[in-house]
Amino acid sequence: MELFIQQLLNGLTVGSVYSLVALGLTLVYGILHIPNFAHGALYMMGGYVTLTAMTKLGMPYGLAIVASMAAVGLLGVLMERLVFYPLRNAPPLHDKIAAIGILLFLEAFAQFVWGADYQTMPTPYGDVVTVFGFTLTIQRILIIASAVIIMILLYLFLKKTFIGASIIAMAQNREGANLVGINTNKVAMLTFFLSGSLAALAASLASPINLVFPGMGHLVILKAFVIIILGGMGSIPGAIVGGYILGFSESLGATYVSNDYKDIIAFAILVIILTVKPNGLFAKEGR
Amino acid sequence: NSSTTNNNAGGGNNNNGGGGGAETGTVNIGYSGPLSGPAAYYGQRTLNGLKMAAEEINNSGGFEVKGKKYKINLVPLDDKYLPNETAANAKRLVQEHHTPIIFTPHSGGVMALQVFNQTDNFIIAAYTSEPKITQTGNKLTVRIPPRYDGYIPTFTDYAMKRFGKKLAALPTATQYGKDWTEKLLPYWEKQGGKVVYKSSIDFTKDTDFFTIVTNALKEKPDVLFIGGASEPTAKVAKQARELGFKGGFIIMDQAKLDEMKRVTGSYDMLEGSIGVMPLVESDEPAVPEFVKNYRAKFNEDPGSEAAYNYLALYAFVEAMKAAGTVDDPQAIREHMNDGLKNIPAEKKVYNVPSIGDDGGFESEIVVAAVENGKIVPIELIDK
Amino acid sequence: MLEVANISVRYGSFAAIRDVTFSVKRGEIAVLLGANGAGKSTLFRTISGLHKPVQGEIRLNGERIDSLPPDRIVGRGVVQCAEGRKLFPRMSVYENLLMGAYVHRKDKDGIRRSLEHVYELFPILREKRNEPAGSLSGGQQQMLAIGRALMSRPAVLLLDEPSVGLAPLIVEQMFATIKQINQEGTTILLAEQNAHAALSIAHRGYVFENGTIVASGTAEELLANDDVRKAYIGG
Amino acid sequence: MAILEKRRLWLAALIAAAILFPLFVANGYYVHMMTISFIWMIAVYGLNLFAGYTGYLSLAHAGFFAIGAYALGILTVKAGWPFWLAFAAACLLTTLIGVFVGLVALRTKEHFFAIYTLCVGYIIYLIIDKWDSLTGGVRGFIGIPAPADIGPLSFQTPAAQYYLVLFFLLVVVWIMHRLVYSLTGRTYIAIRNSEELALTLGISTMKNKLASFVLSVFFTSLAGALYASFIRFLGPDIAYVSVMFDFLTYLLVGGIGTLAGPVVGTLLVTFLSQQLQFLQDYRMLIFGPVLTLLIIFYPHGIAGGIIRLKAKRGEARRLQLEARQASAELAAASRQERSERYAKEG
Amino acid sequence: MFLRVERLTKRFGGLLAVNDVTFSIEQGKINAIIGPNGAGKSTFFNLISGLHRPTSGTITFKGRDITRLPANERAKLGIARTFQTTHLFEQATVMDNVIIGHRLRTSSNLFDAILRTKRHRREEQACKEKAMEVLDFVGLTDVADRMVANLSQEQKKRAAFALALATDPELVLLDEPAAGINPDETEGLEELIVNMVQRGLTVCLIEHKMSMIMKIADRIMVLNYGEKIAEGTPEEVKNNEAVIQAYLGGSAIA
Ligand SMILES: Nc1ncnc2c1ncn2[C@@H]1O[C@H](COP(=O)(O)OP(=O)(O)OP(=O)(O)O)[C@@H](O)[C@H]1O
Ligand SMILES: Nc1ncnc2c1ncn2[C@@H]1O[C@H](COP(=O)(O)OP(=O)(O)OP(=O)(O)O)[C@@H](O)[C@H]1O
Ligand SMILES: [Mg+2]
Ligand SMILES: [Mg+2]
Repeated sequence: MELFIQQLLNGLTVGSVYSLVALGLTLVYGILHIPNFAHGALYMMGGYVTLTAMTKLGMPYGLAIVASMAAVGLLGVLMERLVFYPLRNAPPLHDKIAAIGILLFLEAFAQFVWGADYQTMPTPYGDVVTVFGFTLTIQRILIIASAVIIMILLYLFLKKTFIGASIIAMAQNREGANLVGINTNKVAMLTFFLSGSLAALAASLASPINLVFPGMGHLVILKAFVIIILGGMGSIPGAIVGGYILGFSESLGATYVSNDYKDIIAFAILVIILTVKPNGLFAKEGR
Repeated sequence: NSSTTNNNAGGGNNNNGGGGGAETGTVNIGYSGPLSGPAAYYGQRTLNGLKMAAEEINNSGGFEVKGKKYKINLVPLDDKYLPNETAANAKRLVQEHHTPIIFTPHSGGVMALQVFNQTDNFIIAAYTSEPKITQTGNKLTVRIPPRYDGYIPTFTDYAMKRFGKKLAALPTATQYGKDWTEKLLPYWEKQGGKVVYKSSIDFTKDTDFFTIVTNALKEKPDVLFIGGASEPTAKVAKQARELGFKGGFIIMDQAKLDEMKRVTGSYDMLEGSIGVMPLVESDEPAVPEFVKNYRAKFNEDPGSEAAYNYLALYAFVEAMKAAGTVDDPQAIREHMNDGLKNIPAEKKVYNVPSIGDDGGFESEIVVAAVENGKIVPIELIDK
Repeated sequence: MLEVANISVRYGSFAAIRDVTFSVKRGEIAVLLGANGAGKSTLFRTISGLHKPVQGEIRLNGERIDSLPPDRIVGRGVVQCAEGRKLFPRMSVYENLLMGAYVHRKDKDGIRRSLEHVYELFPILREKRNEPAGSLSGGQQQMLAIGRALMSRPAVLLLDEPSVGLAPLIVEQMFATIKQINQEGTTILLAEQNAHAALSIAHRGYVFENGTIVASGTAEELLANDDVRKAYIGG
Repeated sequence: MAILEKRRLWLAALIAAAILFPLFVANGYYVHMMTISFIWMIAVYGLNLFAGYTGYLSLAHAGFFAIGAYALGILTVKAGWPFWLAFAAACLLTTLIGVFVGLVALRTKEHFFAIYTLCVGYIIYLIIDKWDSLTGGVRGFIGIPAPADIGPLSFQTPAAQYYLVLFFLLVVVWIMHRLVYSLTGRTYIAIRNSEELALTLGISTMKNKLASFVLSVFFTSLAGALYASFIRFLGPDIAYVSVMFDFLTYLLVGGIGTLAGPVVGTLLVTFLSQQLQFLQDYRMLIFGPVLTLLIIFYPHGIAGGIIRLKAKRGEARRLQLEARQASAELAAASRQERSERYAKEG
Repeated sequence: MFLRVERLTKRFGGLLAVNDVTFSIEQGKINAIIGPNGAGKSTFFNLISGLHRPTSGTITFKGRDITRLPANERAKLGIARTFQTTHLFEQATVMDNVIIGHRLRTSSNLFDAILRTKRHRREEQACKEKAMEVLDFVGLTDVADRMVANLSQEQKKRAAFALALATDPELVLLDEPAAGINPDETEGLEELIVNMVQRGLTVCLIEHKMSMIMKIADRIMVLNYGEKIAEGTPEEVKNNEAVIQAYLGGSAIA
């Protein structure tokens, strides 16, 4: 039982990171209807920018995260302007490949600027705390708490503000959004900004428990894709729930089935769910 | 066969000393490894060792074979860790650059090359510990890294005596890690130890190691066997400590204690670790100079990948001298023992007295442990 | 109020609209008649800024709006209820209406009043306010589309074939509603094929063929015009 | 007719060039690159059939490629089967797996299908990576034999292997050609254009999609088996998404849904990426943007772009013709009118 | 009995889109369905053509229960349809569209295609002939080579007819064929529909243009809120108080 709860906590930590990454991915999917294969690269850039802000500019951790969210958000906007906007009327395959091009570029870029080696991100929250006999570090509590707070804020933003609703509206009918006076260009940029920021936040939170390196995006991106189809592509609650399902299935699968096969288990869950519900858990209704 | 010499090397990029007159020839040395993508870091480190050796040799005026001066021109190509790309690169290196030797730092690439290296006539300088590559009877393969089974008795003995008999194994999920595990665990059990947990961590896929470390620790091991690239290995050690682990670590030789320290902050967290002696702390006389130069050139501490490849290039150059040819791979391979012997003392960052019949370097190994926050050398025991 | 001068629009090499000039006066209902493919929707899209004309000017109260982006044009009070409705299918009816008031998003009171007004015009929308728009029938969606356009309190309302696919009873109501909206002070430009009904509420009409205006006049004049009767009213 | 003749001529010239290539190019590197490109092309044709003509993007094809390759390796090395028997069995086995995957995966649509198959591909990769005892795991699979002799034909030399692969490539192209212009091909295209409509027209979309998917998996497994016997060493990486991305890149750069696309794209991209080798670690710094720009400015790929250009010219010619005809009619009409008037006056 | 639905019900969440409708389509006649927007007319078509599964009730076609049959099987039995928003293969020529329409009457498969068997050649020919025949019937021969996307609205409607006819149907379901078409062109479509019936087809028609319905329909069913509220000849329906209340309104026919 004790082990079970410790593993639930572990699953919660990873699940939080996955959810944050998947949220950004699903937002962009909702608007542009493209799976952004370069999202993992944004995650990676987030890690590096935070690290650089801390080590080179001497910013404290929190400030560095904010700076990184802003910078990577802008990178997302740049991506939208330079690549996805020109491709908005192209067949759906094209943006996928274009995204791959960006991914290759950003990884090479990171290697060029920061080198190919592993780097460590220091955190002021490295202390270990034991709650009811379960071990956590402050960093891990921070991950879980910030993920939950961000999710609530995002939900409120999308549901309760006009600007947020404009993102949803545009996801459903771009021209319709235009006709009620929404500046669709701005919304697209805003969405990419949010998506990039979320990726940067996830990376900045997760890096202290792992490492920063050019290939770090690969750790999360495939799983993020699993999550968003698990949840029903473009669905916000789907991304959150899917993230935690994957986090738990990994930690519990590794514990009670096999560590070596835990990824296969996670993917098998996906296949089973999609076999039963071909449009994901939170599939959208309506015509 | 066409000649491997051509005046004024074509297509190269390491041409120092620019055109030393008509009597200076150039030997092209090929390299194919991961220079982009997730494994690029590893690929570059192996390449760095070669670059440094080549530069040193060229700066000192090249080397002389049968009265003729030669310089080295290193031709590195990226294969993204993919065997078919390695094969294509090798074809290109042989056809367009006439390289008698091609370095490659991964077993997949080596195996893809072994299909045709004897017909196309070039030596594979293999930086991989995969035993199979020297078991196939390929006559033109040279395996550079040391055999890791030499470490096992010493590691086992030390860890078992100091901490206890229960071992949990959490090595990296690469073939190297797996081979290590397959050698270590039986030995551990033979010495009366117990393996309480065994799994592997895939550093390219796992975001967090808490889950697996939790699972390993629930079996209350006295010793953890970990290893892989230094930095993630250090993270595993750190998280084990965070989860309350008080025992010792056996660290697979791929990870270096000094590099791990950079992640953990100090040696305290690694107290009781036994692993390979960090190059920077080694007492081989050639090491300080090498470390100094390497730092100056690449702005980081060298690891064994760089050092072994550095050494290997010197060995090949000496072998060419001994064989009296720069373009006959078979003759060069036959003179490898002479080559190893003739490496100048100030370049011997490791002591490799000989090459086995199968083509594997037979290195001497040095072991160290962390005791009271300091690196101390540990005497080798024989099995 | 709304003036369109010498506008031409192309789709690639195809000239959909050629040198069209007309105007709508404040408080009027003007109707554009024309067969399928005549270019009515294209013209509407151009006024709304969804297409850029290759030549010509569009002016609202004397100010040029043809180079503005669509959202700014809505901001100026030129709002379109487009062909194909362009609703947000997975948002509820209520949310759709709310989005219609996007340009007035700061004015909470105003939004509430507009909403009441729309619900009065189309009671069915109040009934279905929590249903997703995508689940409404064709006619209901049409009402929602008009309702959404009204939410932005337009000065000029462009209605692109609002009667398409509607039941006769509803068509009748729809035209009555349009008239009512107009009487409440909104200038209306209406594209229709149902010429009889349209002209019966309009002040002025333009007949569109193959991308140009071929006839124009007051509603009475057009109704009396034999050619127009034959082509667009039938029987 | 003339156009057809011209195309035939071109095709014949191309095939002749391909056949003569190893005779005139002594450089073993080029022959090697060509052979491996041909193998990629076969795989890309598989992808093209399903993604380009039937409209479903399968991202599991690298996985099928790997299954074909590993099956050949396992059957020859571990089971000791004769090469060609193992070769056929490898393709068959992969195709069979394709049937099962298709049955489940084709319940999903559009992006779901793409990502679903991405996951299937990843599962295949993970299984190859983890199932050490069968596949050799991360260590890789070693010792696959070169194609066995068929009667007097021996495939030991690089040139012979080149011709073998070329032969299979030509067969695949021929099949694709036959298919695309047939009723079956039109049916696939109809499904691509609108599945709902196809369904109400009485077309069993599931059956057709499955057939197309399975044939496409077959092509890809064929490529995989050829790869295994050519490179003769296998690692799990050939099932990884990056290989899938390579296939896609070849297809899109060449032109998706065109017959020439896979050939053009594969040649161009491999050539480009080889040419960028001098950049070493930073070649992706150039290659990535080049790829993205190609997609933005040549959205239909090279082959697709050329076809469109031609179609446009054809359309223009047709319009011209129509205009001329119309004016001729007008002239005729006015002539008649005039003559009528004269008749009246007269 | 040609086509009969019995107690057919379709529920979307809480909404009864079609509620307990029993109705027969008579062979060789023009059967019309009218009703206010949202009455469930299109849903009714979707149920008959197999795009939706009914919540309850049965559908029998020529004595066979087809309630659970997938859409493509129903098309093979002879049920064809058009869509309310014209639905064609936009990126193909008219000819190619219509050829595919006849595909369900052919049986050549992948191998026939690759080997160019006799069967394949025969069927290809048959499809082309069929296509020419129906294009000729709807009057689109001269635009056969045009891309559908470049057609006028009315031509698209005709193309949709052609596509339905190419399947060799016995029953054609037409969902608002005259929507978005001017009066002149509407008359042309009326003629076409009448011609279809004269050639032995059965038509079931949804339309809001009352002039058209009253002119050509043999029988009318009226739906309101998913329920059948009236059924009969145009004359009967026109004077039915419930129908006037629910649908036709005061000045009924334009
Ligand atoms: N996106 C487009 N690309 C190319 N041509 C187009 C496009 N949209 C419309 N057209 C063409 O432009 C012409 C005018 O179309 P438009 O939709 O403006 O006509 P309309 O009068 O609104 O007709 P309808 O009654 O069908 O709504 C038509 O010939 C149409 O085929
Ligand atoms: N897929 C669906 N999901 C949920 N509700 C639906 C769906 N399809 C139709 N409905 C609902 O069913 C009812 C009947 O719709 P239907 O489209 O059949 O009406 P209709 O009679 O064809 O109307 P119209 O004349 O406006 O086209 C409507 O209230 C509609 O909102
Ligand atoms: Mg229109
Ligand atoms: Mg309907």
